[in-house]
Amino acid sequence: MKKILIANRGEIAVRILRACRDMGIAAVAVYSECDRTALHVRGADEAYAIGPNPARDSYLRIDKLIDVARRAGADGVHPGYGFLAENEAFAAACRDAGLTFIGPTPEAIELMGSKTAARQAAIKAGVPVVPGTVDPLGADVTDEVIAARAAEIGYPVLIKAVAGGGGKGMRSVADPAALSGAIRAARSEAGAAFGDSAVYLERQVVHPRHIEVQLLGDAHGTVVPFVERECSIQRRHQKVIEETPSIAVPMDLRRRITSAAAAVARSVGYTNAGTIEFLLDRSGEFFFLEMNTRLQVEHPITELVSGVDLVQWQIRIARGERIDLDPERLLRPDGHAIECRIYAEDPDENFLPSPGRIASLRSPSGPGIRDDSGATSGWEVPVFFDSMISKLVAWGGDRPQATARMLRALGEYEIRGIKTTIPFFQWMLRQPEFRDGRFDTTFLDGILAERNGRPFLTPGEGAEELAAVAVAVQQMLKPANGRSAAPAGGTTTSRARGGWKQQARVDALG
Amino acid sequence: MKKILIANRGEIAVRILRACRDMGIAAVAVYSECDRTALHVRGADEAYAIGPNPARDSYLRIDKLIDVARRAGADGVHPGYGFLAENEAFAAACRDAGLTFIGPTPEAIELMGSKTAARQAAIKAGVPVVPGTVDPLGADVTDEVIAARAAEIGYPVLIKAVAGGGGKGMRSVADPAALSGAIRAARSEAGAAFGDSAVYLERQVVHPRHIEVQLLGDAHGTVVPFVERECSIQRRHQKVIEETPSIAVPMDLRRRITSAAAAVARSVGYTNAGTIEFLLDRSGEFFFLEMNTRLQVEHPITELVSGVDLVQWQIRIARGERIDLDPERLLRPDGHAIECRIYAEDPDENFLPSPGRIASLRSPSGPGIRDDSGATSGWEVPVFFDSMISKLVAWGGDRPQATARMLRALGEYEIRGIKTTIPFFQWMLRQPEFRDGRFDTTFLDGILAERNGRPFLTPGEGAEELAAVAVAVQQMLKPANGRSAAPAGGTTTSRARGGWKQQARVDALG
Amino acid sequence: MARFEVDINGRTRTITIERDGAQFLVQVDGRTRRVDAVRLDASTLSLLVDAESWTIGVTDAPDTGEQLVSVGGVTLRATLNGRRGRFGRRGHGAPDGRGTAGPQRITAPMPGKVVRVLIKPGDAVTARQAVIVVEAMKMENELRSPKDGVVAEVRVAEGTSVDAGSLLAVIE
Amino acid sequence: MARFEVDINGRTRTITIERDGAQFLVQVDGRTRRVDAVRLDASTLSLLVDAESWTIGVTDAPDTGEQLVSVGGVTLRATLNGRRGRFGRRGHGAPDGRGTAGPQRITAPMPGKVVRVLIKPGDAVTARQAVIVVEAMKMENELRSPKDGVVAEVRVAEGTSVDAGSLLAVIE
Repeated sequence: MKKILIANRGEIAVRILRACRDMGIAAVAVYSECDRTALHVRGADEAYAIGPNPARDSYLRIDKLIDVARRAGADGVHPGYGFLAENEAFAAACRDAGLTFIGPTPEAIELMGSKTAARQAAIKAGVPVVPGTVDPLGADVTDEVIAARAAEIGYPVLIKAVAGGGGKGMRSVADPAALSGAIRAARSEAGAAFGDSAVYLERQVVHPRHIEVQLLGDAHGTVVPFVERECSIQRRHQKVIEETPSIAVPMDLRRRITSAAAAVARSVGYTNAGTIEFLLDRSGEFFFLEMNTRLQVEHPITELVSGVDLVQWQIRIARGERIDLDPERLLRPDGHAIECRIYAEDPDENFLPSPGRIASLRSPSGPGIRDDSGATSGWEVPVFFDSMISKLVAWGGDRPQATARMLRALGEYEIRGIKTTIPFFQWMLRQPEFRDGRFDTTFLDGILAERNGRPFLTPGEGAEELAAVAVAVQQMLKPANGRSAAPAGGTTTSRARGGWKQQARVDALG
Repeated sequence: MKKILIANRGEIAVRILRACRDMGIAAVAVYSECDRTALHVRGADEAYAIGPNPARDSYLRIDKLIDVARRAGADGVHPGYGFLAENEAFAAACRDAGLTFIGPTPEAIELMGSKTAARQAAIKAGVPVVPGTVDPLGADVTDEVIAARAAEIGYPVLIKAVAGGGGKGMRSVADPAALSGAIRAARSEAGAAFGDSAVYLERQVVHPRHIEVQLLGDAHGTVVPFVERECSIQRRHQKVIEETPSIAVPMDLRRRITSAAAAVARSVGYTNAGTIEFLLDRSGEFFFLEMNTRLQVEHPITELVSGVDLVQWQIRIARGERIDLDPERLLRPDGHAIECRIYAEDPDENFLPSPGRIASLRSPSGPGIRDDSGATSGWEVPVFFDSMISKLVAWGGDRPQATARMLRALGEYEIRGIKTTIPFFQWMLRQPEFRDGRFDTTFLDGILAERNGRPFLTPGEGAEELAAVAVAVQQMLKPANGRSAAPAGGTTTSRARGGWKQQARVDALG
Repeated sequence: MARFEVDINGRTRTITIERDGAQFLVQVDGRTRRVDAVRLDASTLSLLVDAESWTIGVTDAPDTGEQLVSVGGVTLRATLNGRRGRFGRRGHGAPDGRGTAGPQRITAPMPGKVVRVLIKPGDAVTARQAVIVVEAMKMENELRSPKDGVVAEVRVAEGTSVDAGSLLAVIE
Repeated sequence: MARFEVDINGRTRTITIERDGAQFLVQVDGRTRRVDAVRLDASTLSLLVDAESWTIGVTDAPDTGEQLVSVGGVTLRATLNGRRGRFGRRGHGAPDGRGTAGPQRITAPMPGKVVRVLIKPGDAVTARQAVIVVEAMKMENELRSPKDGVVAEVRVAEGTSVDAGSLLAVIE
């Protein structure tokens, strides 16, 4: 493979670009209008416009992507995550055009993309699944039939989109009376998001942890699982913090759950990178949830504790190489890694997206820190896509060290001009529940409901006083006031300090 | 330890700051006038001015530093590297002031700081040393006496400052007739740099590799060595690229050389972080060169292959903790790491320093990349200090992968407004000698002499054409021309591409 | 000597600033602090306040006369010398219920599609109650009432596409 | 349609630019390229040249009328439409011997101390020969002759402290 078309945008396009560079492979970017100056366009060898901003007119246009691949002379296509990453028609279109699709076969995407078929595959592989409907509930299935099924399965019940992912088209129903409305809402969301309004039902595991197993499979029959990832900190079914290993998974459970994951993948002849998601209940029982037939947002934490470059392996597998990783090593994490998804959202306004121009940006670095970002100073976060702008990842010898480094990196991160979720993470990582690992997938939504919009970081008296001083001093220093914009550094001689900073810092965390 | 004074500036002050944050320890910065807005001042909890810009009036003023530590209520002092890091009077002054000096004892600094005493310590520990003078040659020793000693030792001979380091006060003499002049130059340089003009002689090992062993020692008698570092790529005795492990050190040699290093350290009861430097000749014989009784610039590469945070361990050791690292693990590198020292220098102008304002800066990131920088957009590289602005470090599963990632990161690094050594590294890392590991400490100076100022990256026809187009287009887009500064992204439809970019890129490497 | 009045969170502080060489002596709430201040760029200050190091962002709020001050992860809204803009606070803002006297406009913070309208004119609403849901940037975003009050107007229907800044509803 | 003459490394290229919608058709050396250009900031351009993506820095040279163009790690000096500054090239520059007609001034690139003067008036020197050593930024820095020539003037002695831009010597 000499030239890869990256059929994506933002931070994941940059991530793939880097893997291409690291392998000496040329990278071709595509962009919709608003992404002309995005990092993935600036960093690519070549870049092609593919249309207006709505994804359906650009990043979801299979015809345009195949056409660009042909014009650019690309021989491989990496779909990233989201957009067409789990679209079997796209994988098939690549194959038909003589392009190597860097991912599983269209057949595997189709099979595991159907939540119900995936459940059947898991059952066949001897892996426990959550009790639920075996077949999809198409648009023609009546509410009465569904209600009967739900009653069999038992409440609380989850409605999920067959073609779904990322919480789209998902609803939890505790009260049978709410079932019909929830089905309708789930179907409409699923239809809009995936073009398929079929849903299925599943018993809702109470207070589950979301544990997932990354794996790689090659075309020669080898499947290797990696140390589990813990992704229980979710807001409305969207992961916001991931870590590996899980504090809740001892070695014997790790062996069982990774073996189960590999068994599912092997049973369907799975190739390339994929992730099997499980629910882990409080008794230590786990249930197959679904498979993501693509690279995950949270793949870097696995890279940091394994030393394996997953994107490079995706490419190597796609070009036919054999996996020669030591399976035993992959189950022994080197230290601990945590990821925070930095979104352009205002955590104190109910996580409302905060698109707009980034006035200035300084990323954290130093020991144990990796920032996979798609943003730069001066760049405008567009309103047309997901608001994630960066994956901030911290590695440490153990969990407390990784947490400490993440907090340090969050403090170093300077993003001006838009709101981000950084203050939320600064709050969250200091919570005793996080420190102790006492959380499940309902944890964050519970907190948010309880806080009801109360800001995470409340300025205290110290911070207010400091802000007031800053506003006044800024006024003094403004060049318009005819004063020097940057007075020469002088000698600080005062000995009287009142611990103002400490107070403001502590207040800010109140 | 609750609050640490960082008696340094630039990237190493930022590095120490990060370790303090990661450990929940407050950090106090000091600054000379030009460093008021430097990153280490902005990131510290507190910052104190300590005087005018010349180091002797600020960062070398023991009295001012101790005074700041007292005023700030610091209980520990980290000296970083350079400045007072290997000054036993400073370590003693800290001790006398009741401050914990984060480094070895004043006695160990004094002993190993004397190159001749250090040689004697090595000999006593049974470690081979390069033949040379046993005692320092003070200012009163005549040229005739020195010439006689040199003749005994054998040419080529090296003149080195007893108090030296970093190539300062060092001269190589192949011709006996040049000895007197070289002694004079070395003494004057050493006197100016260290306030001590005593020198000593050493036989110059022909085509040696510079191999060094990082170690940690605690106050309880434990000394642990780490995998060797290879630092043979030097310009005028200054390291510019370091890597670990060394391509020239097989496991049995590693065991011998690390044991030798630990033996020297143990023989002097060494505590805290230190590095023993060796020369390795072509036959695989190694000779003790000197010990650096401080943190080294290149410590991050050891951190990346060992997972150990050396600065945190310095602090832990200083507060009396026991080293509980597995010595066997420390000798088994996890992958490979390379460091490039990014200097504000123009490699195409004989590495002339290039101080000034950084118009804009974007640091590389992504898998395997760590950038320990002291610079920011808008900051001015001062003329008063060393011109190193960042240590760029790349990790990979093996040496080719680490090299590939380093090249990628160098390409991502955008620093405008000043010249840097980035283009030089882009050239160097592509040389067959580097790829194959065929180099020794004379390699780079040899290349530089041979190139005689010839630029490393020569623009080819493609690059010239592109630059011409850019100048013209810039003129078209200038707002003064009454045109839009940022035309909306349009559709690229041209199919005719001539591989211009590839050509320009290849040309650029000619 | 200069004198400023700065309102933050409903409290007015009087600040006097005196130059002392390259530094400032700043008096606030009866205490005097020695401040070394440098502008890092148009919207960023580096302050050493009695040696404590702070990097502080000061920018104009997009739609009010206020200034947004970022201090260690927290952003505060400050008004200098009583200068206020022509518009009130952002409609979707102010969940703390402060500074929300008079009718409050709820506007679309970004282009999107109204997927749910949870209120109708005349409804009583409480502060932070979700009133309209707009789908944008791949998420459903609940816009909340800025205060306790009554719905005066609803300007959109479910399914409507809206631009950034479009008026969606007014709470009185 | 606009026409520019750009000198780089002694060669003049004529460039014509025509707008084509949001893009440019650029003719240079007889070939036409389709260029999509966006200014990222005052000194940085993003160009897509027949789809090839380039980020290019264009800044004014500090002491000449030239422009410095950074292309993939290489910096070139370009002159637009024959516009040149009042001063010649930097004295310590131009080791390639191009553009070095007439007397060349060797100036201190930064403040420092002259530690060695290796020439005297009347000496013949060759291009890239070290002529003066200035200690600055903890290093001894050799300043080299920009061309083959004869030393016309030496303005400093060993041990002198010099400011940035100080004239050190002239080579004719």
